[in-house]
Amino acid sequence: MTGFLLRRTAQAVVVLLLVSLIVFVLLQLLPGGAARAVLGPRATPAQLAYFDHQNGLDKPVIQQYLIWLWHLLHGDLGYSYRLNQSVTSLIVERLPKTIVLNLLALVIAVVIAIPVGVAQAVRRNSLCDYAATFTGFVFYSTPIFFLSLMLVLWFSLDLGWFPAQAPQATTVGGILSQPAGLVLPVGSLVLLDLALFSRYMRSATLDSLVQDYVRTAYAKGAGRSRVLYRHVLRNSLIPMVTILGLSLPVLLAGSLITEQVFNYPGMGLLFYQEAVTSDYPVLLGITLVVGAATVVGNLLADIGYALLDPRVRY
Amino acid sequence: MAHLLPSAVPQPGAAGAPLLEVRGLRTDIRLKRSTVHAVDGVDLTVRAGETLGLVGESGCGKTMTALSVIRLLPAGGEVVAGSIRLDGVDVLGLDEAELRQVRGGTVGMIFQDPLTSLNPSMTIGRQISEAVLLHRRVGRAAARRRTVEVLDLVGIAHASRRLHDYPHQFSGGMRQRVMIAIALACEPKLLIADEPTTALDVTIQAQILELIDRLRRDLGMAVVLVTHDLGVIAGRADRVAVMYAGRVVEQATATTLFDHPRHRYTEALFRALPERAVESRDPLYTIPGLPPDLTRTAAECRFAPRCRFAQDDCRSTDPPLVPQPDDSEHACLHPVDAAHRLQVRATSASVVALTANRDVLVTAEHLVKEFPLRRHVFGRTSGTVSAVADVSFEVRRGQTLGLVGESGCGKTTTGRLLVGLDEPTSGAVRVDGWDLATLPRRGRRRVRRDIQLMFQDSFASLDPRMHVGAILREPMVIARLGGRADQQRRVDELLDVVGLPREAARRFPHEFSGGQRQRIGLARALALSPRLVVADEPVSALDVSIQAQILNTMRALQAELGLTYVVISHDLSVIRYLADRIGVMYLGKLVEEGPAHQVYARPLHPYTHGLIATVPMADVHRERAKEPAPLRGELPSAVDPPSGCRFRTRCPLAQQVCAEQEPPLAELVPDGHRVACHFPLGGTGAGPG
Amino acid sequence: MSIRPYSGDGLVPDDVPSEPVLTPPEGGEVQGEQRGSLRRGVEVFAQNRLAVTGIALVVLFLLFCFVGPLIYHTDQTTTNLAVSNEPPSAGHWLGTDPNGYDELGRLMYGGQASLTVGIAAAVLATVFGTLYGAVSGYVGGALDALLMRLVDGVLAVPALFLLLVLSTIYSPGTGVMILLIAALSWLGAARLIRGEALSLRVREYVQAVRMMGGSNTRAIVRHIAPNAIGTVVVFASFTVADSILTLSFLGYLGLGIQPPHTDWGGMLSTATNYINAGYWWLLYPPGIAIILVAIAFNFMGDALRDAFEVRLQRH
Amino acid sequence: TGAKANGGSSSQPGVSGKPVQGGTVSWALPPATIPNWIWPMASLAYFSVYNISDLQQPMYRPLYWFGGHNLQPTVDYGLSAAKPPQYSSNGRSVTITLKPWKWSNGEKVDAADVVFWMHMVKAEKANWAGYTPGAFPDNITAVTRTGPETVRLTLNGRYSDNWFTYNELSQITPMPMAWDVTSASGKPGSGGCTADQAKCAAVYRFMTTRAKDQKSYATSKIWGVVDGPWRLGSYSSSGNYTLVPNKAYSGSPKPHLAAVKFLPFTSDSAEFNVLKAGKTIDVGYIPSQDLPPKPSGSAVPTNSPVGSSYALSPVYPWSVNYFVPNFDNPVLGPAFKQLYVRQALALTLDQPLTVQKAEQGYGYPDFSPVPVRPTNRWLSPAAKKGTPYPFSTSKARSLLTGHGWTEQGGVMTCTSPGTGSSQCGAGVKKGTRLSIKYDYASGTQALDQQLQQYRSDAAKAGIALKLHQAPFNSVIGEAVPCKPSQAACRWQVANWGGGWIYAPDYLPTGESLFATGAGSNSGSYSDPTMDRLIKATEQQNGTQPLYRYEDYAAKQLPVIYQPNPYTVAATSTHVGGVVFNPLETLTPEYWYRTR
Ligand SMILES: Nc1ncnc2c1ncn2[C@@H]1O[C@H](COP(=O)(O)OP(=O)(O)OP(=O)(O)O)[C@@H](O)[C@H]1O
Ligand SMILES: Nc1ncnc2c1ncn2[C@@H]1O[C@H](COP(=O)(O)OP(=O)(O)OP(=O)(O)O)[C@@H](O)[C@H]1O
Ligand SMILES: [Mg+2]
Ligand SMILES: [Mg+2]
Repeated sequence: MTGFLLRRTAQAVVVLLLVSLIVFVLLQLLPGGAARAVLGPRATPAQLAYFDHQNGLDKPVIQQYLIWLWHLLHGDLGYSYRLNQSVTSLIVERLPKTIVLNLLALVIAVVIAIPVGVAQAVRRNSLCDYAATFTGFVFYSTPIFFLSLMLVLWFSLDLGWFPAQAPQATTVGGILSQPAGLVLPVGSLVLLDLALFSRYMRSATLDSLVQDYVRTAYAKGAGRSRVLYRHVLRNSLIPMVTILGLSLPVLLAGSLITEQVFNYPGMGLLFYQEAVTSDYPVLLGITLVVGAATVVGNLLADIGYALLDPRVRY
Repeated sequence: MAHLLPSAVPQPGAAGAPLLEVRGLRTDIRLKRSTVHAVDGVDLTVRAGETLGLVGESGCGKTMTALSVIRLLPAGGEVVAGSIRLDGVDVLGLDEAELRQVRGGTVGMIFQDPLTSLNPSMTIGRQISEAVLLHRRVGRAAARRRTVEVLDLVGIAHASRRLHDYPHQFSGGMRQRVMIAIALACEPKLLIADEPTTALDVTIQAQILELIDRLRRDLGMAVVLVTHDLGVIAGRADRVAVMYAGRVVEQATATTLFDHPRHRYTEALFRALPERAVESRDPLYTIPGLPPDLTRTAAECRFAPRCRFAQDDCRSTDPPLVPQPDDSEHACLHPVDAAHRLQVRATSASVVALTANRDVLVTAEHLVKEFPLRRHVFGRTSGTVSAVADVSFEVRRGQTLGLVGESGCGKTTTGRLLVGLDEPTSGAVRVDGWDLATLPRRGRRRVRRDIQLMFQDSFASLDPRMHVGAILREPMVIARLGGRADQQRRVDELLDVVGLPREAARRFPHEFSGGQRQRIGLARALALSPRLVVADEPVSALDVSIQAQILNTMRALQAELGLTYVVISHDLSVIRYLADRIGVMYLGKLVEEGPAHQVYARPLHPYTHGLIATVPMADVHRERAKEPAPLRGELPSAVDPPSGCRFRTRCPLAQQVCAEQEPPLAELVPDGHRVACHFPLGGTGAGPG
Repeated sequence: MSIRPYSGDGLVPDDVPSEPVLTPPEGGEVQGEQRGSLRRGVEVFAQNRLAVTGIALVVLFLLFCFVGPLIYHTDQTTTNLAVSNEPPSAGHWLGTDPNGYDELGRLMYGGQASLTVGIAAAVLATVFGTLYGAVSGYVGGALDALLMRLVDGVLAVPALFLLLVLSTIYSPGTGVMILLIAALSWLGAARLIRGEALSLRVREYVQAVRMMGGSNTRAIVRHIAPNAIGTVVVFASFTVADSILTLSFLGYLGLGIQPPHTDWGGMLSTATNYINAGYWWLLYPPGIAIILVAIAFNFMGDALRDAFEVRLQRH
Repeated sequence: TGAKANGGSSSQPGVSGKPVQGGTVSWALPPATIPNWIWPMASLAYFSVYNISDLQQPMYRPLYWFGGHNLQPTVDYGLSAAKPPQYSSNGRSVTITLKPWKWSNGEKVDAADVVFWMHMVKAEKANWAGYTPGAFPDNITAVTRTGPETVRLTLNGRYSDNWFTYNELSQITPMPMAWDVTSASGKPGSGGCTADQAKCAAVYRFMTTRAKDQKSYATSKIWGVVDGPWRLGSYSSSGNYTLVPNKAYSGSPKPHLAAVKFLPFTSDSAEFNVLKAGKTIDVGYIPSQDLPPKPSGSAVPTNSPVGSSYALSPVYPWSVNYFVPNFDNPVLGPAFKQLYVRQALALTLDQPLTVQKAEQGYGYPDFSPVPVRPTNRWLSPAAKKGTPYPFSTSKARSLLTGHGWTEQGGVMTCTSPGTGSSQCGAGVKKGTRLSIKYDYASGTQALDQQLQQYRSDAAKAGIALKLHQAPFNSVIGEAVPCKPSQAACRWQVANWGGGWIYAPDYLPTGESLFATGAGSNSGSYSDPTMDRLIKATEQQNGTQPLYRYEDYAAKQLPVIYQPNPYTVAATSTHVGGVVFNPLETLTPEYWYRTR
């Protein structure tokens, strides 16, 4: 296991370096450059040059990259050009918000998707199954911005059931203490995930249901629900682990549209806004975090696999 | 363990009230468009303490019959008629809760594949105690105690320590023991074992069958032993029911059945067994035609279309199972009698003389193959699997070398090395004296053509997206042999040779039966007119009747084309039927090699001896007379094989020297019979002989 | 970054065929009326009601977008603000949009872009990803490790960022959009096909080719590729749906197809500006069109998977 | 003064109920703007209207307050920390006298505070956003403390009073001695910057670290020293912050409210949704796309989309809107240098239609560098009359055809190059096609519509506009002065949709916009007459020089003017005293709640 972890970590570092390099190169391709974007239309060429010099942007790209790496090695993710905060503090501030929203959505989606998927599998090809499949695909096929806006329009502005914006508290506790405000943003994310998760769950359950050990369990005299919960479920959860692992980067990267529509500045929005303003340090920082999350997510999925499936050992 | 035994042990065969009585059972499986009449009027009686063998070829409804008894049919399956009385209770009238008490309570069930039949993500202990908790009002601790007890009972050493292990940590044989433990946990009155050993090696199979037998005796259970293997039944069953197409066609005590089969189908089955034709080396009897389509009902004898003795009445009446005076029953209008014994038609293929002085075609010289144990893409190797360790032999033109051994002993690997699919770690394969490895590319290609492989799993070796014509043409296309028309002609020829209609060329592999696919595989191997065909388990996936077709074809082709074979199989009777010489492999080593009849009749290696003694024969008397499984334990790991003689860990004769020195493969007397043993049997008189 | 994490894979769990698999009867002669694999697949596909609905929808939309303009003539190039945002009327069946274009005509016109981009991007991504994955999986070893690390790396770069940068650099027309979306989607195909190739590579029929002395090219072209086709087609189908959604997402961010051209996403994004103004004719037609087409392709993909699986499960 | 003119009373339309003391008013910040720099001395990166108006100025009074409690973009001496400046008769020096105010720590607001500022910006001019090479503060040769409350600035030449007050003195904010330190525990003035400009670097470094520590904004002793009516009550870097009254404020009026709460928003539609819900926001704005068409005769909708609990008022920005042709573009630069081409571009832009349809009436045409709304004293009589180039595609067309262009394949192509009066003009090569790559900022529906219409209309005159939308920052990113040979000069037209905001150099003069080589002269426009007229606005008193410059720039089209939209603000009917000055300065000390 330790060896496995070490190896994976080494791989992760390689991938992350690759990611940061890709982002670095892409940033160079952006027209205009950071200085203009940060300093605005007022900036004079002299000011632009001064900005570039101050931030080392006048150095060769490779050198800039190495400098960035060097700082990174010292735990310094850099300082936002635009937001007057260190990248670390920005991430520390935005990350919890994003995680609250997405984790909540993820958990709810999973909690709903598992029984739905199992039920669909058990009643395969029934009307319920078709209905659930159909509904799932409808939500899966709806552009999220459309869905979110419709939710706001119907449930907030027309019906007035829920607030139009997510809770504005700055602490996690504060956010959670306003559950009404979370309904719509979390709901829109849940609807989207639900289709995917329940579909996976359905097929995983279908796979498990036809396994021989299910027959064995029945032959022992176990009832239907016992077989489902004790034998089928656990084995069906294994594929879910992969998809949850894959969801980790989303958990950290945030969901731009949801954040924008529901006035909830998290990682997604931060990334988007800084991307359009060429705030390189923030972009690199977030990419790194998300990249790391991608790698860690894969790793966690593997570990989860090992936990759920005793046959898998690393 | 003794305190477990129920106080009153009923005697087997006692003419008490039947424990299980199945009458006129009909089970249908409804599909979208049709209905499979999987069980179509089955009558069975099992008495307490008795073993009923249920035999029949694949798809004849054995499993469905067994599952009907505990009403655990697959989706769409339903018992539509008949009655099942179990211990005086009408099973068909039970509600769901009562049924649950029957399942695992009154009836214990063992399934074929011990790997997939256990929940991979639950510990052994919990899987067994689950059964206990479901049927007994006991606490967890008591359930645990009981779990340990049954594990002990089925012979798992250190049971209490292994409760927390998962199935994958157990070997195949141990897993099957666990399955048995689950079935036995609540002391059922009836144990149904559906192909309990099919997935296992012969040595393990013998151990498991013995265990079931012992438990039956000790616990006074009744056992229904479902199998397609007549040999398995021969030694274990008190009574045997033969099924064909959803019906029981014959039922009798084992002795009666094996000595005097009455139903024409039973007779045909026996005649198709290779072991019955070993001495004569006659072609095997093959049953023409196909088993009937179970979605149709017919008012005729189901076997009639394939029966050589069918008369007009067979085609118009559906014969019922008629009780005979000798306590047997059969459903045949024209049963076997002395006058109309089945005669195997003589074929043109004359028996090839055993000539030892033919020239050598292929030589394997000190073949070694080691596989690195890989952990991960970037992982380092942590040890090697010694799959083949210094194996040497030669194959002479027109002869057949048979390789036998337990699963994982390196048979397949040897075969792959021969045909050049894998590169040997060291050693060489010589064809006509040419070392394949040192030959220049073009020459190698030319020589390679002479050796073809017939894969074990015919389906996996045929591209599902190519039609058979393309599959057969491909070797010629690659070798750039002839034009399209020539190739087409050759394809027709090949199909003729293996006995398939020419129009088969336009069909896809999945549209053929297993036997037919195996023939396609054979045809492809023959496409380039090779001199040597390596056949890896050519018939292991096939039913007896189809197996016979393939074996016959192979033999006939050998005679016709002068082919040389290396036949790989774990089934000694197949090897014995086909081979001129037999090589016995054990854990990567060739431990014995010699003329087939000699090896079989006078094995020199204790392992060979054990293997032969273990292989079940479709012969009640020999099976009954057999000593209990002489080969104990399981094959050790090939990653870390035992020092010296690799067999010593399981050898009854092993001594100090066996651990220290590796015995060379040598002839004791110059008769072409070689053995690698410090204490060979017979020759030295030390063996059990 | 709400671009979906599994871009391309769609809802691709391995499903169990809906009909129990029958073991073919053993022995005897070649069976009479056996159905060919293709026909069987087609049949399974056709039995799936959702799939048929999907195909019907796709055909309908193709007709609507590409044939519709021949019947319903509108000017989609000259803006006329003077007649902007008019509700449906006899002259404009679906009213006019903020630029004074006829909304129904715009829907056809935008649909052309959406469908073209969706389908072309999916095809491109699938073809490239398949080749990449097949080579990686078949060749294996160090090359495989290298190629896959590269895929990992690109996958770990937030998709939004890639889109943002690329669409800023390249003026987004239909062609650029196709390339852009394909540039994101091929990764999924590469991974999927690589897995497939890895498992196909050790299949016995591929080994049989090697044994016969067949070349690698032959193994890939004649055996691996045709056998991976199921995965490929299923992937492509889901990717069409995903691409159309991605395109709409880009439109929403203003990075989509440039005016005066448009796509449904762009139209929808424009319409969301008027969500409070009650201009329903701007909002619902493109919204529903996107959803329907995406659903249609998802249904098709789902059914195709079943169709291919059944056949492959038959061993 | 302005404060009196619009005095906070319930006479304000739409306010209901009786004024009460205390209470909180919440103010919606525009989308994606989060004040994040507290120190009035800021580099360009943190130099935004939001930082200045919404965070710094309520706490740290600038020397002169521009945009008072009224609707005029003019200086309000009543709210300023100093009395009106005294210019010497030769215009070469100016004397500033501070009011007898005190900082909240008891320190006097005096001459030293101004000197401190002057030293700081001189020492750190590279890090100061307001720095223009050759101009402020380079043009101040000496800063002399002539008394405890008076400072004299000696100038390097003669300057116009207006210009110097509006564009230079406007940038000065007195800083307390408590900031002239190099450590948190340092004694006020111990940094030494006030006494010795050479010591300013260290003070700058220290103060920068403090300004970068957003977490301490609300608690820091340093930032707690204020002379304005407000101080920071709480602050979070996400943009939620409150201002609370400075009890020790020396000026007047004194705050009525207990707090002003600022709310950040991710998008204007998010803000609108909240506004519409009606509870959270007291003062917000209605996004243009959510406004119903403007009724004639009123600047705001009569049917409020946010209901009757809000009163609506227009907010005119102190800005002009235009897009920029790149005079140095190697392909089209020579054509853009031809006035008739620019005229054709202006003639084909239908400003009234754009205002009416794209902006739904909430906007007004622009045609000179001086904002037309609110009506102000800088607008020339000629400009008041309207545009010199009213929409006419046919006129544009004949301008082009009259100058040697012929339409080929729908696009005007120069077929008659040369400098003659009926020829294309200097530098325009034969075969040059008026096919223009037109980059504009994405995300604004109205701009999008305007340009769609413009494209269609321009096409009628044979001008092909190839529209390309990109994020705002990409557009401004490329719109930089450049040399024709540079790759950076490939852009042809840039339209970031915002034109120019005259703040905090409040006088609408052109020295940084249209003067040859000026920093913000994005299109590299260059014209000697223009340069001369601009110089005059800097040096000569009175409005006439400005009028002359303005009229010339209106005709010359150094940029192509386009309609300027205005915002509609919504104020709760339970909040009074709110005024939306075009300079967007905040005077919440006038605000009060009613019950
Ligand atoms: N789930 C199912 N759905 C439809 N038909 C089935 C199903 N299971 C079995 N059958 C059919 O029922 C018949 C009897 O099957 P059964 O499994 O009892 O045969 P078997 O004798 O046990 O064969 P084997 O030796 O291969 O296990 C066969 O024709 C088979 O194809
Ligand atoms: N590609 C491989 N990589 C690693 N180990 C292998 C590989 N192929 C075979 N082995 C190992 O080599 C040993 C011999 O395998 P082989 O397949 O030759 O046995 P076998 O006698 O054919 O068994 P079976 O009867 O089960 O087919 C086994 O321990 C097996 O696990
Ligand atoms: Mg069976
Ligand atoms: Mg093998």
